[in-house]
Amino acid sequence: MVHEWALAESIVNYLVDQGLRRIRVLRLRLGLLQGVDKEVLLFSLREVASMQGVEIGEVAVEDEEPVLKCNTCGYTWSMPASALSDEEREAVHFVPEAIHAFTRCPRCGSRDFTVVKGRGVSLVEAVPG
Amino acid sequence: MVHEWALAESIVNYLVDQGLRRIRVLRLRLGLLQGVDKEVLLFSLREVASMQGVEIGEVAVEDEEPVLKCNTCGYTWSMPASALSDEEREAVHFVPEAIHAFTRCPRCGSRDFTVVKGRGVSLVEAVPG
Amino acid sequence: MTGDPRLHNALRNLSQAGRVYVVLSTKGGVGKTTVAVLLALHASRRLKAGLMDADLTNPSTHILLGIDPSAVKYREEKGIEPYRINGLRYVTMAAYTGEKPLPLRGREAGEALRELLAIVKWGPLDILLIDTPPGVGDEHLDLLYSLKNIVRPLVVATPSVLSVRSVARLIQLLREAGYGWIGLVENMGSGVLQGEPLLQGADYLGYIPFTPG
Amino acid sequence: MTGDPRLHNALRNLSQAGRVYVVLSTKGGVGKTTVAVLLALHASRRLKAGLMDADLTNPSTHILLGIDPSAVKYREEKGIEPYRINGLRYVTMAAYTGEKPLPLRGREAGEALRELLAIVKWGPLDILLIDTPPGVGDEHLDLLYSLKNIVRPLVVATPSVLSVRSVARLIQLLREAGYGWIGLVENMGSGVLQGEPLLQGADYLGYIPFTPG
Ligand SMILES: Nc1ncnc2c1ncn2[C@@H]1O[C@H](COP(=O)(O)OP(=O)(O)O)[C@@H](O)[C@H]1O
Ligand SMILES: Nc1ncnc2c1ncn2[C@@H]1O[C@H](COP(=O)(O)OP(=O)(O)O)[C@@H](O)[C@H]1O
Ligand SMILES: [Mg+2]
Ligand SMILES: [Mg+2]
Ligand SMILES: [Mg+2]
Ligand SMILES: [Mg+2]
Ligand code: NI
Ligand code: NI
Ligand SMILES: [Zn+2]
Ligand SMILES: [Zn+2]
Repeated sequence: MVHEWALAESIVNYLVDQGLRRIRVLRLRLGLLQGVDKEVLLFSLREVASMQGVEIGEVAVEDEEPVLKCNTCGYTWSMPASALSDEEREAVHFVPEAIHAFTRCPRCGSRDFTVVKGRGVSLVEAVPG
Repeated sequence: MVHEWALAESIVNYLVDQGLRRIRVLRLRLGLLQGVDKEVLLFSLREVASMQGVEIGEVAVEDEEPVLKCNTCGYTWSMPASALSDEEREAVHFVPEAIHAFTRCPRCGSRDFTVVKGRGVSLVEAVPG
Repeated sequence: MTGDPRLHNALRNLSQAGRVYVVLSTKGGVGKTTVAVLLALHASRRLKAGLMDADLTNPSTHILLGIDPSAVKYREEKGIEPYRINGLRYVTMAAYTGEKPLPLRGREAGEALRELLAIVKWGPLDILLIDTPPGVGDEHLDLLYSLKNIVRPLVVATPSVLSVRSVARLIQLLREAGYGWIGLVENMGSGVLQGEPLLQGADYLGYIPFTPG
Repeated sequence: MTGDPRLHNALRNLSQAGRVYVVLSTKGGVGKTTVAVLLALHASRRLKAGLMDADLTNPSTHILLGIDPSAVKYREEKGIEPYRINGLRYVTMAAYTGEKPLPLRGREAGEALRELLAIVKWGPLDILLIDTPPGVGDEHLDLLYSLKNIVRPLVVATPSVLSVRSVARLIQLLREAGYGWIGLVENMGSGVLQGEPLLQGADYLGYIPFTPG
């Protein structure tokens, strides 16, 4: 099973540790920089939840386009996946911060930038019940 | 003149570099952790602005109580100035991050906490005109 | 444990890794990487051992292991499986960034380490060595405070006054954080640190002499 | 320059400090602090010289200077005036935190350095040495990118393979950032790095031999 399984595990284990075993609505944000496979993530989430005895009702996923901001000149830009080679995209898929080895600010060339939006999987809200 | 002068200089020099020489309203936030003297800061702001040929109309200052959040256990607490010795308070006055050498999370003792609000002087908005 | 799901998975993944040692020193160049690699190679002869290079912006374990980072590949199996060098299970950021510079602000280094800790399936191990950058930054605060119940600090010091003074502060920090056991390895020395009063808060484990080349 | 007013003041303050050298190495323990202190003391005999310890979480320049950090006081004069040791103007975070451990996440170390850079009035100097922690973190990114027009990188390396490989990455980063001059000091060596192919991107300045004690 692909690595998205571990991303799903992180969410379920967090819910378990918070004592949240019955969730009515789970809201996730999917930053597209990481290029996570949404179907596989949702499938894994169901599997892991059932294995851990956690009941999840609706799962709402909001996609978020990546936005990068240069800390040197303030320029912001969105990071088209096409801008990366296959190998680079795979590295970013596993560890999004690898982007700092592959990309520079298009305006001033600085490597000092921040992924302000759209990094990867994040848990927005877990509505119990 | 006390060091608040340099805090005022930072704001005026920032405005100069942005080409903002006539400001109708300057909105500042004054995080109380740093214990900045508001009167001296505003006095210095006027002086430095006039020396640099920057006209500032109204200056609106919003005080902000410090809130600290433990990255280990999630506990949040407000930092009463009384909790520090005179020497510690002076250190925090010049470099607020010195707080990490003097304080720990009251609940779990961790030194891994963040000043989420009320650190020190910050420029919120400069309305030109 | 704070609200980051990845730390909750890191807890599970690391609990499969046997004794987890975080190799530390506030000082650079005292031999953290050398000690981490030596211990991991030594352990891997008799035990199921792992080595993780958590010095993400300046990884150098691959240099001491003599391997080309582009050869390091991870199989995907509900996460990623460490790369095998003979018996040693090995993970390094250099597998993804090679010899390219990777300047990261502290927050980003912490994010990257949490991501790796959440997805690497160490599988049943007896011992895991985690090499870290010098200093006490985001990576160390996550490991030492958020994963406190799972890691054991292994402090490396050299007999120099700079190293002793700065490691003394680190030991004080670890004791205050509640660590009952703080391993101390004297590197490039001949045993003088055993009696060093400034380092009494740690458990002296022995010394590695200066061995050029 | 981004939206942080303190960096705009840092620009003015540092422009009063003559030639500003940032002493760097991705590796720890190569001799950054030793080189920074030696150069500052040497310069202070003939020139108006300053030394800033930007290794805020693990300051050690005061140890090499042989002074007790609690003796370091700054006069307030439209900011703070550096402490004087004979002719040398000196600023260290240790004046505020003494020998206490100061664990900071990268963002906070960057905040603290920006605060100091904004308020320290170096006054007319001929030369300023800034000692930095190992690696490339928030502090370095601010100095090397946001204050690019005002600082000169001084890279320290030792002849060891670990140091050479990691400093080569740093030099690549600096060249790519547009630095025409990158000073290289070989420490604990005997001149072998002058011809080192991996370090050709830098301007070799000389070597300091290994001098124990
Ligand atoms: N016991 C030793 N004898 C001789 N040289 C050593 C020894 N331990 C480390 N070194 C050398 O010292 C330098 C720093 O070691 P390293 O493991 O990279 O330290 P750190 O990881 O703490 O920065 C390297 O060049 C390494 O080869
Ligand atoms: N030229 C030298 N000869 C002998 N020892 C040295 C020399 N330069 C540095 N050292 C020692 O090496 C250690 C690391 O030096 P330091 O300046 O602290 O490096 P860094 O600041 O890069 O971590 C210190 O114990 C220092 O005394
Ligand atoms: Mg190392
Ligand atoms: Mg750091
Ligand atoms: Mg140093
Ligand atoms: Mg770092
Ligand atoms: Ni995947
Ligand atoms: Ni003041
Ligand atoms: Zn830019
Ligand atoms: Zn806490």
